[in-house]
Amino acid sequence: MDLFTAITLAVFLPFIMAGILPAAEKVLKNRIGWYATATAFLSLLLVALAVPSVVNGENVQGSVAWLPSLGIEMSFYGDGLSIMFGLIVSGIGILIMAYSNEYMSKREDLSRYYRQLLMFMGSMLGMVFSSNIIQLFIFWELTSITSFMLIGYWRNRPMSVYGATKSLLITASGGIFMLAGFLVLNIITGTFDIATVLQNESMIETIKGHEFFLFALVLILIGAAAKSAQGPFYIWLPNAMEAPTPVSAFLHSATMVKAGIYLVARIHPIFSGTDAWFILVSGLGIITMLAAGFLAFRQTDIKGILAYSTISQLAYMMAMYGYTTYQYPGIGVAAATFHLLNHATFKACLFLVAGIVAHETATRDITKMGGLRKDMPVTFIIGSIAALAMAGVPPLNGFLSKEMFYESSLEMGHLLGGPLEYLIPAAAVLGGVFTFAYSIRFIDGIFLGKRRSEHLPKHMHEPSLIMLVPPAFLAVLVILIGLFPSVAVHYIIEPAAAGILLQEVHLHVSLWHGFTTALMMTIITFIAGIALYTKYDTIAAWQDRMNARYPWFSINYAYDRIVNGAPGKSAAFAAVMQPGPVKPYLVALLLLFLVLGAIPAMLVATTLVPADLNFNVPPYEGILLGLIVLAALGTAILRKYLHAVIAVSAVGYLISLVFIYLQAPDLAMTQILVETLFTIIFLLVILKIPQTFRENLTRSVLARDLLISSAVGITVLVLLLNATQGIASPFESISYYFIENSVPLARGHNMVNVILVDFRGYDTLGEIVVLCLAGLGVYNLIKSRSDSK
Amino acid sequence: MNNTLLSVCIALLFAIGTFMILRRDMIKVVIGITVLSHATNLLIVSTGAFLGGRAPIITSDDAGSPSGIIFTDDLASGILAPVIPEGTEMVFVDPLVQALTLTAIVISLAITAFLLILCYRIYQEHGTTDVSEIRRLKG
Amino acid sequence: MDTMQQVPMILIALPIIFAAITVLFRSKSGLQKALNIGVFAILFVMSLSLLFHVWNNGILVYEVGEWGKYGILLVADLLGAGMVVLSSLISLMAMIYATDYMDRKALDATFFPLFNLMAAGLNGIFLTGDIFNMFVFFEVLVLSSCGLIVLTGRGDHTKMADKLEAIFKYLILNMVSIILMLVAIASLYATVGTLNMADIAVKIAYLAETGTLPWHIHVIAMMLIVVFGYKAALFPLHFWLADVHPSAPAPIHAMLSGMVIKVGVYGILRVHYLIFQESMFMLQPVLILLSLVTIAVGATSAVGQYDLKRLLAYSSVSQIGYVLLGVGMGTAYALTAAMVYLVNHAIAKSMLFLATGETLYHAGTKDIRKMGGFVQSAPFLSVIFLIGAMSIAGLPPTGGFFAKLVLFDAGLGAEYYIPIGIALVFAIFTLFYLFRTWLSIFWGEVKEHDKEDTYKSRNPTIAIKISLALLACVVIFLGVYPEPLIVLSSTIAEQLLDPQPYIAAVLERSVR
Amino acid sequence: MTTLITKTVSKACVPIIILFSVSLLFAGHDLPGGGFIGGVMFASAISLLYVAFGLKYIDSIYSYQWDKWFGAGLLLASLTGFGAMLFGYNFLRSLYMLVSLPLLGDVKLLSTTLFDIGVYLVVIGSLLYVFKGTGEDE
Repeated sequence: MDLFTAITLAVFLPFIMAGILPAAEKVLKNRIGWYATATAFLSLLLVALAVPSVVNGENVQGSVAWLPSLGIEMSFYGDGLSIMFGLIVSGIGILIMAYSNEYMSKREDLSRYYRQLLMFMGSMLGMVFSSNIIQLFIFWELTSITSFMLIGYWRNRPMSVYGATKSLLITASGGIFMLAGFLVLNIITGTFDIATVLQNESMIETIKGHEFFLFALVLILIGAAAKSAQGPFYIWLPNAMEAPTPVSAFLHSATMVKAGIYLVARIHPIFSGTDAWFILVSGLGIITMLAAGFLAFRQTDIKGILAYSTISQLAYMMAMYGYTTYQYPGIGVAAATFHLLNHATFKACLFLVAGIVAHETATRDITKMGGLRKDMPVTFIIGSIAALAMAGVPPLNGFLSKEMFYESSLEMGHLLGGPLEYLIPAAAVLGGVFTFAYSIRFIDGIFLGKRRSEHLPKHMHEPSLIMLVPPAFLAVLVILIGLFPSVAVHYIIEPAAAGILLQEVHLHVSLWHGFTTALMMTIITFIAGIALYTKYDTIAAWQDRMNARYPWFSINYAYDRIVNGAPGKSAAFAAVMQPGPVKPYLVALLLLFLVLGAIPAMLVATTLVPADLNFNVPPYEGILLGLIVLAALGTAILRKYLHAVIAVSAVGYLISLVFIYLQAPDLAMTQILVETLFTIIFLLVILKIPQTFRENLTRSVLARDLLISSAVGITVLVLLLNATQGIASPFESISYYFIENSVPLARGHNMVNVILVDFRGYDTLGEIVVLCLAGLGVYNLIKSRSDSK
Repeated sequence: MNNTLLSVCIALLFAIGTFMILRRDMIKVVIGITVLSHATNLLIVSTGAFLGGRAPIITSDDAGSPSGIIFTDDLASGILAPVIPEGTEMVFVDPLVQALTLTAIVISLAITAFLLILCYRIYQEHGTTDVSEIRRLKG
Repeated sequence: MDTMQQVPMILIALPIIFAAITVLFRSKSGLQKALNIGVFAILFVMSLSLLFHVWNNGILVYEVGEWGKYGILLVADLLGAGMVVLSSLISLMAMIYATDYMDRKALDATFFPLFNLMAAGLNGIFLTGDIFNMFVFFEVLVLSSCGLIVLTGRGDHTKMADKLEAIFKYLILNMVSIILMLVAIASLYATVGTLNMADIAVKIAYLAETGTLPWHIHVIAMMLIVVFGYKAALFPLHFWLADVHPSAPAPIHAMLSGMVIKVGVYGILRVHYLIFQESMFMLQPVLILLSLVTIAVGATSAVGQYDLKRLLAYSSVSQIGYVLLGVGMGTAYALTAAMVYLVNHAIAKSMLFLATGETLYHAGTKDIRKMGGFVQSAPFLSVIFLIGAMSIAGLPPTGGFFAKLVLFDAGLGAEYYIPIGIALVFAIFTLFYLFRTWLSIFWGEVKEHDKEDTYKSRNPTIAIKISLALLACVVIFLGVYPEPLIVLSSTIAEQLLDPQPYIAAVLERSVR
Repeated sequence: MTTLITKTVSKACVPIIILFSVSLLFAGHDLPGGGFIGGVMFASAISLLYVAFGLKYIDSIYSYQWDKWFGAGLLLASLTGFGAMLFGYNFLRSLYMLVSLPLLGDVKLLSTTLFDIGVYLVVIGSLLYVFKGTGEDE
C-alpha cells in the first residue's frame, strides 16, 4: 500500500466505521466502545506508516479528481506537521475511546456517542492532511459540527445546549471569515492547493507583496482564533466543558482546539516574516495567555480551570508561532511545535484525571474537594505528574518546551530591541507564573489538604483499570519525553518544524543545557508562582467582586446580550418593515416602478416625448374618450359601492364602444358580455357586504396618493407615446403572417378567432386553465367557511 | 400612426386606477384593479402595429394572390422575417393585439372574480372592509 | 427520437389533462393518490430524459401547432430543462408528502387538480419561448397557488382569516405587477413587432448595433425587473412573501418557497439576459443593490420570529437575495453560482418546509417557544431539519456549502468586495437563526409536559418519511459531489451570456 | 328582481340566447364570435335564469354540476391538442377536412372547432360555477 492510500484510508476509515456502527452495535451491544478504539488504532497505524518517509524528508502527496470545474481536487499532503497532528489525533483517540468504555454509563446512547467521536476523529484527520484549502475547510467545519454535537451530548440539559450553541456560533462564524480569507488567497495565487503554494517561492513572494495580504491574513486568523479560543473568541471553550469529560479531553484540549494552531503553523511559511504576522499572531497570543491565565483563578469547576489553562497554553503556541522578523521568520517554531506535542500529552492526561475525580466524587466543584490523595493514590500521582509538567517542572516534558518558550521570547525581544526587548520575556514569565499557580491549584485543591467529607461520598476508590491506564500511559509519556527528548524530537518535532520552515531543522534539546538566562527565568517563575499561589484565594475573591460590580466588562456579557437581545431587536425591526396593511406594500411597488422607470429616462433618454403628437381625431372619439375618463373619475369620487360599481361598468361599456371604433368587433362583443356578467357578480357580492366603513381622506394622504398616481400616469403616458411610434425600422410585425395565412392555412376568416384557437391556441389553453383555476379556487374559498368554524 | 388622445386617456385611467388601489376600502381597491385592467386592455389594443381601416375579418373579396412576403428567417444572410415588399398596403387593423387583449380580458375576469369572492370571505372573517384593519399578519 | 421531440409538450399537457380528469372524477382520493404520484413520477423521469437529451443534442425547440415563430414555441435549453427537472423533483416529493399530509377533505376536493395545474404552470413558464405566453402561465401559477393556500393539512395551524388576508395581499400586488408586465409586453410588441423572445432579442440587438435602439426599451427592461422581482420577492417587493408562504399548507409552502419564487429569478435570467443585454449596465447595479438589501432585511427579520414558518419565510427572502446577487453580478462564474445556489436552496428549503409541516403537526403549535426536546419523540425529523438547516446556513457536507462557496468565490473574482462582505456577514445571521431554531425545537427540555403523550402518537408516516429522506439524500449528494451540478450550471451560464445558439435554434426554421 | 315580467321574459329569452351563443360558437371561425364569446353569452343567459328564478328554484329542477362542465371542456381542449400527436403532428396542430354530407353539402371539419367547443364549455362551466358560488353562499 503506498503512503497516499494509507493516509486517505486513515481519514475515511473512521467515517466508514461510523457509518456501519449502528449495525455493529447490534452485535457488540455495550462493548461498542472497543470497536471505536480499534478503529482509532487502525488509523494510528496507517498514519504511522508514513513516519519513516517523512523523517527522511519525503512528504506524502497525492490527489484524486473531485471537482475539476472548480479546480478542486481531493488531495492529501502528509508532511512532518500533519503527520505529527495525525499521530496526536489518532493516538489520543485510542486512549479516549478506551477510557470512554468505562466512563460512559451503559445507559447512555453509546451508538450516537461513538459515532460522533469517530466522525470527529475522521474530520480532524482529514483537516490536517488536506492539501486543498477548500477540502481543509470542509473538514474544519465538520469538526465544528461534531464538536457541537458532542458538547450538546446531553441534549436536554440547558447548559449543554447553551455551550453547544455558543461553540457552534463562534467557531462556524469564524469559519465563514476564514473561508473568505481562503478565497482571497485564491484570488492572489490562483490555486486552492496549499502544497503548490508552499513549493513555489515566487508565489509566496507574490502573496507577501499583494495588496490583499492583510485582508487574507486577518480573515484567516479570525477563523483560527475562533477555533482555538484565542482573543475575544475564547468564551466558548469554558462552556464547552459541558461535554462528557473524555470529549473535553479529546476535542477541547488535545486536538480540535489545536486546529487553529495547526492552521497558523500551516500558513506560517506564507505569511510570516512580516510585521503584520508578528503583531497579529504574537500579540493575540500574549494577550490571551495573560488574560486566560489570570482569569483561571476564579474558576471553581475543575474542568473550568483546565479550560482556562488550555486557552492560555494554546496562546503560548500562538505567541511562539508569531515570533518572526524579516530575516528570521521562524524563531519560535520549534519551541511551539514541541510545546504542542507536550501539551497534548499532559492536558489530555489532566482531563482524564479530572474525569476520574468527577466520576468518583460526583462533583466538579474544587471547593468541595480536598485530600483525595488517600482515597486514590494512583490517580493522585498521575495527576500530579501531568500538572507539574504543565507548571514546567523538570524533568518533565513541559519544562523543556517552556524553557524553549523563554529562549525564543528572549531572542525575539533581542531582535526587536527597544522596550520590547524586556517586555516580551517579562510577559512570557508572567504567563508562566500564572500557569504555575493554577497547576498547583489543581493538585492542591483536589488531592492535598484536608478532606471535606461533608460534600463527598463516603466510599471513594481508585477507578477500574480501563479508566486508569489511559492517563497513566500519558503520564509515562510525559516523563519519557522529559527524560529522553531526543527520540520525540528526532522523529516528530524535527520533521514537523521542517514542514513549517520548509527546510531541514536540527534541534538539540536536553534537560540540562547550562545555566542560561532561560533557566534563570524558570527559577523566577517558580518563586513568583509559589508567592502568587499563597494569594490565590484573595485574587479569586477580588475577581469575583469585580465581576459582580462590573458585569458588562466581559465578553460573555456581550455575547449574551447580543444573542438574547437579537430577537427583540429583530422583531421590532420586522414590525416596522412589515406593518401589515397592503397599502404600504403597494406604495413600495409603485415607487420602485417609478424610480426604476426614471433611471433610463435620466440616463439615456434623448427626448422624453416624441415630436409628432397626433391630436387629430374625429370629435365623437374625443367625446367617447372624455366620457370614459369621466366615468373612471366617478369610480373615485362616488362613495357608495353601488354607484362606483355602476361607474366602473360604465367604463367597461364605453371601452367596448372604443373597441368598435378601433375595428375590433370580437373584443367589443366580449367586453360587453364580460362586463355584464362581471357587473352582476359584483353586485351580488356588494349586496352581501354592507358599506359601513368610510375613509376619511386627510389632506396629506390625498396629496401623496395623487402624487403617486399622477406619476404613474405620466410614466405610462411617456412610455406609451414612445412605444406607439410604430415598429422600429427595418422590422415588421408578425401580424402579417396571420393576415396572410389565416385563410389558406388555418381555414378561418376571422383572424382574431383563428389566432385564438389556432396560431396561438396554446395561449388559449392557458387561459381556460386560468378560468378553471378561478372556479376551483372559488370552490375552495366557499368551502373554507365551514373549516374556519 | 399614433393616437395621442387615446394615449392620454389610457394614462388618465392608469392614474385613476392607481389612486383607487391606494384607497382603504377593499371594494374600492378591487374597483381600482378593474379600472387598471380596463386601461391595460385599451393599451394593448392601442399598441397595434398598424392601423388599416378594417376589422380583421376576411371577406370573400379579399382572396388574392400571394403577396411575396418573406416569412422565413435566415440569420446568416441577415433576414429577420417578416420582410414586406415595397408598396404592400395593409387594409386590416392588427389582429394579434386583439387576440392578446381577449386573452387578457378573460384572465383578468377570472382573477377579479376570484378576488371578489375573496373580499366577501374576508369581510366574513374580519368583519371589515378597511384594508388597514386587515393586518393580522405583520412583523 | 421522435417521441423525444414531444416531451416538452407532454410535460405541460399531461398535468393539464390530468387536472381535467381529476376534476371530473373527484372524491375518490384513494385512487387519486396512487395515480397522481404515478403521473408526477412519470413527469420527473421525462424531465430528466429531456435534460439529458438537451445536454447531448443541443436545444430542443417545439412548435406548438407548427406555426414557427409566429405561433408559440417551447424552447428547452439547458436552463429551461434544468428548471423543469428541479420543479418535477420537488413537486414529486411534495406530492408524495401531501398524500398523507393534506386533510382528507382537501384531497377529496380540489387539491389534485390544483396541484397538477401548478406543476403545469411551472413547466409552462420554464419551457415557453414566447413572452406573452409566459404571462399566461404566470397567471396559471398565481391562481393555482391561491387556490392551494386555502386548503388545510394536518400541521397547518394557520387561521382561515389569516390565509385569506395573505391571499388578498398576494393577489392585489400580483395584479399590479402583472399589469406592469402586460404594459411592458405590449410596448415591446409595438416596438419590435413580435412576441417570440429569441426574435425580440435578435431585433433589439440589431437596433442596438445600428444605434437606433429606442430609449424606452430600457424602461421596459426596468418594468420587467419589477415584475420578476415581485415574483422572486426582491426588496422592496418582498412583503407578501412572509405573509403568503407561511399561510400555505406544508407541501404547498415547499412548492412556493422551493420553486415558485425561483420563477422570478428564472424570468430575469431568461428575459433580461436574452433580450435586454443592452440595458445590463443599468440593471446590474440596481439588482446588486436591491439583492443586498433583500439579504439584509430578510435575515434581520428572521432572527426575531417565533412563528416557525414565518421565520423560514423570511429566510427564503434572504436566500433569494443571494441568488439574485449572483444574477446581478452577471459574470459567467457568478451566474453559475446563482444557478448552483438556486438549485441548492430549492431542494434544501423545500425539504425544510416539508419537515417543518410535520414538526408543527408533532408540536400541535406553531410557536417555537412552546416546542422543545423533540429529539426524543421525533428523532427522524430532527435529523432532516438539521440537514436542511445546515444546507441553508452553508455548512458542509451539504449542498448549501458549495453554493455559498461558489457564490463568494465568483463575487470576489469579479471584484465585488463590499457586496460579498455584506453577504458574508448576513451568512452569520442565517447560521444564528437557523441553529437557534433547531436547538430550541429539538434540544432542551420538553416545554409542554402535558402534551408528551400526544407527541408520541404524532409521527411521520411512511410516505412523508420517504419524501423527506429522498430530499435529504439529494442535499447530501450535492454536498459531497456537486460536480455535475456545477458543470451543468456553468454551461447554462455560458448559454445565458451567449444567446446566439438559442436564437439560432428558434429562428432557423422554415415556416409553412 | 324576481318579478313576473323578468321571469316571463327570461323564459322566452334564454333559449334564444342559448341558440345564439351556439351559433356564435360555430360561426366564430369566420365571423365575429367563437367559443369564448359564445360561452360568456351562454353563461349570461343562465345567470339571468338564476337571477330571475333564484338559485334554489333552478337547483330544485336540475342541479347542474358546472365543475363537470369545465372539467370536460378542459379535457376536450387538451385532448384535441393531443389528437394531433396521434397523427404524427405537434400538439395543437389543426387538422382540416372537407366532408360531403347529404343534405348539408360540403362541410368543413376543423379540429380547432373541437378546441373551441372545449373553450366554450370551460367558460360556461367556470363562470357559472363562480356565479353560483357567489349567489349560493349565505
